[in-house]
Order: sequence, then structure tokens, then C-alpha cells
Amino acid sequence: MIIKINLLFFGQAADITGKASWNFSGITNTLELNEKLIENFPGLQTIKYSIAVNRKIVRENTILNNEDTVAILPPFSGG
Amino acid sequence: MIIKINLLFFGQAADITGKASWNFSGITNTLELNEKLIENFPGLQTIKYSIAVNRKIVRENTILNNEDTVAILPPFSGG
Amino acid sequence: MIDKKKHKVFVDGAIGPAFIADSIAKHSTKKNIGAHSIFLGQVRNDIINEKEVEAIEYTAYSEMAEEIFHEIREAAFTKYSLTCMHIYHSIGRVNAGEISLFVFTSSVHRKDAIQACNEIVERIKNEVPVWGKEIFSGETYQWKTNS
Amino acid sequence: MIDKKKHKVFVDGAIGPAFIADSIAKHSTKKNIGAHSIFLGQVRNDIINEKEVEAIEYTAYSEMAEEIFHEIREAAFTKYSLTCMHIYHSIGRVNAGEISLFVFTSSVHRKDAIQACNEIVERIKNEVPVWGKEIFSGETYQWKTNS
Repeated sequence: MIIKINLLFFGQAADITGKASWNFSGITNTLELNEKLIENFPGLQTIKYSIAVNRKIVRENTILNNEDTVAILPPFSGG
Repeated sequence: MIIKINLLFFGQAADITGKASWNFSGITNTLELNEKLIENFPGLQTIKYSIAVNRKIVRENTILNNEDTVAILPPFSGG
Repeated sequence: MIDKKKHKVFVDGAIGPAFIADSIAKHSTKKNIGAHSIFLGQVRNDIINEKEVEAIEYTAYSEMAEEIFHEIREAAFTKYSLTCMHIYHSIGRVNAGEISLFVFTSSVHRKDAIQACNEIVERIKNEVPVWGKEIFSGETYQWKTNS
Repeated sequence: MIDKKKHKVFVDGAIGPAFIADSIAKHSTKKNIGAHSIFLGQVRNDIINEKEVEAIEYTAYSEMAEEIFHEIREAAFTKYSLTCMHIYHSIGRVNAGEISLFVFTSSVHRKDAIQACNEIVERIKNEVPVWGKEIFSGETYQWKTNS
């Protein structure tokens, strides 16, 4: 089965990709996802960002499941 | 010359002495003043207080000059 | 007499002084409160490369932000003896001079309210997925970074 | 753009939420401010020996208090990078649930406002000659002690 994830881009990451959300298939973990992302949007290499899987930030490579929501989060600047 | 000082009582000290202010003569330092005060108002022994000479708290025996203002200050409880 | 009811954190646009006054006034019926600590974040008109910040436009990953606000809230109630806690954060445009963050803690003795308020502000700045876009006069912008 | 002008600290009776809102609103023209820290002291209806505190009646040694407030103010402006500082303290009767102390600091970055506010509150509690008389229902009273 080919898994499908829902990608969300915020802040500067949304500016760089030109998108707020995207569907992505054929990857199995966050490391692969990151490689694909940079392939598609080289501009992402110029910024720092964290990755959240289902609203939790993941620091290490994480297995992705079908219908997971993955968010690309540049450094926060609320308050 | 017999010096004359202006005494001020605040908070519980004013309750005990029944006065907000008093003139006092014939003493030369704060130690003497304190002895006289307790002689006149034994109830003052039941509370803690600081002594301010001309609006500065004095911790040690302090010479008094004519027309000095001396305040009897129970523990503060502002705020 | 602990008020732990959840409320919406995000509000549209600036947080007005009247809203803050109203929040304060509501606490006069809670007569066991001895201390309130309030933090307000105000948008600065920083000059960056000779251009002045006119406003900040806030966006958030709302679903995740609400979860983190909830965590911050629960942790503060566990760690400190609080009577009430309220957090409000602006979404959308907030002009320079206006308020975008309002953190309000109340307790019987002052140390709890003060320490909780400080800790909540630090956590919000570091952990909540909110982004501020600094809008310059003339429609250009840059993404804000927290210090 | 530092506002160091002195104002009267003591106000008659309780400090109302509208007064606080007005103070906050006045700072919207100071667009270099990034953070406000506010402390509010509220009168508690403590139960002491089965009697409830209805109000606190504050008296002060005003001439000395004003000197100490001035010292506290100068020390905070020296130690911290503040844009504004305001201190208000009630004199006279303040009912349980009402506010008797309002400390308000503002700065470019939050640490200065927060630390200054905390320090000012501690100094006021410890160093300013003000006394609170806790008035019980039924006209009896006792002198408050700060913890």
C-alpha cells in the first residue's frame, strides 16, 4: 500500500513553497519526506524548520502512516 | 539646650499610645528615647517596631538633634 | 474555587485595553485572590534596514497551538497554586502600539501568580506554533524571529 | 523616550479596572515598547479566628513613603532598561475583591519589564511605610502583617 500524507506549510515555508498544504505519496518516514521536499523546493534549504507529525514535533526520523498530517514549522515568533 | 523632637506613631503603635504625634524633650539619642517611650507606654513592648529619624530608618543608637522628626514604625503591611 | 474552564486563546486582531479591564473586573468576585500577574506583549515599530514595522500579521497552526496551550495550562496549574489563568493571543493584523499577547494569572499569594505568568510567557514564545510577519510601510514584509 | 516623570503614588480608595485600562491605553503611542508587566494586589476576604475580612484600611507615613517610592523608582531605572514605570497604592478603605496596588513596567524586551516589576513589588512590600488594618464584619479589626 502506498501511504498518503497531508502536508502543511506555515510562515516562511509557505512563502517558499507557494502552498499552505499539499498531498504527498510514496514516502515512508520523515527523513525521506525531507529529502523529497528539498528536491521539490530547494528554497527550504535556506531556512530552519521543525517537522510535526500529527501535531507533535519529531526530532528523529519517524515512520509515517497513511493519512498522517505532517507540518513544516519555521521558528516560532508568537507573543 | 534641651532638644525637642517631634514623635510620630503609626499603625498599631498609634493604637497603643492613643496618639498619632507627640512632642518629646530632654532626650539626646534614640536609645534614651526608646526607654522613655516604654516607660510611658508599656504596651509598646508587646510589638515590634523600627525607628526612623527624619524619614530614614536607624538600626543603631542615633544622636538626636533639636526639631528632629522621629517615627515609630510597626512592621509594614502595604501592597 | 479554581477556575479551570477552557476558553478560546486566539482572538482576531489586537487585544484592547477595555477587554483587559473587563477580565480584571471579573475577578473582583473571587475574594480569595490576593495577587494578579499580567504580561502584555505589544507590537514594536522596529526599524529594520531603514524600514519601519507598521504591523505584525500573525498566523498559527491552530490545532497544534490549542493542544500546546492546553499543555502549558495544565502544567502551570499542576506546578503552581493558581486560582485562575487566562491566555489570549492575537491572530491577524496587529498594528505597532497595539497588544497581541495577554497572559493573566491569579493566586492567593503573589509568588505563584508571578512565577506562573513568567513561565507561561516563556513557553508561549518557545513552543506555540505562531508566526509573526512584520509588515513594513510600503507593503514589504519579513518574518519575525523571537529573541 | 524614557518616561521618568513623577506622579503621585497614593490614590484614595480602590484602584479600578477602568483606571488600569486607561494606563495601558496611554502606552499605545509609545511604539518602541514590546512588553508590559503588571502586578495587581487584591484585598482577600481571609477568615481569621472565624471572622471574615471585609476590607483593609491603609494608612501611610506619606512623606517617608514618597521618598522610598522615589528611591525604588530610581534604582529600577538604573538597573533595568525600562521605557516607563508606574506605581499606584491605595490609601483608605479597600473592600475585599478590590485592588490596592498597581505596579506597571514597560520595556523594549520582556526581561527588563518582568524582572523590574517583580523587584519593585518585593521592595514595596518590605520597605514602604504603609499599614493595612484588616476590618472584620462587625467593626473589629487587626493589623495586617506581610508574608
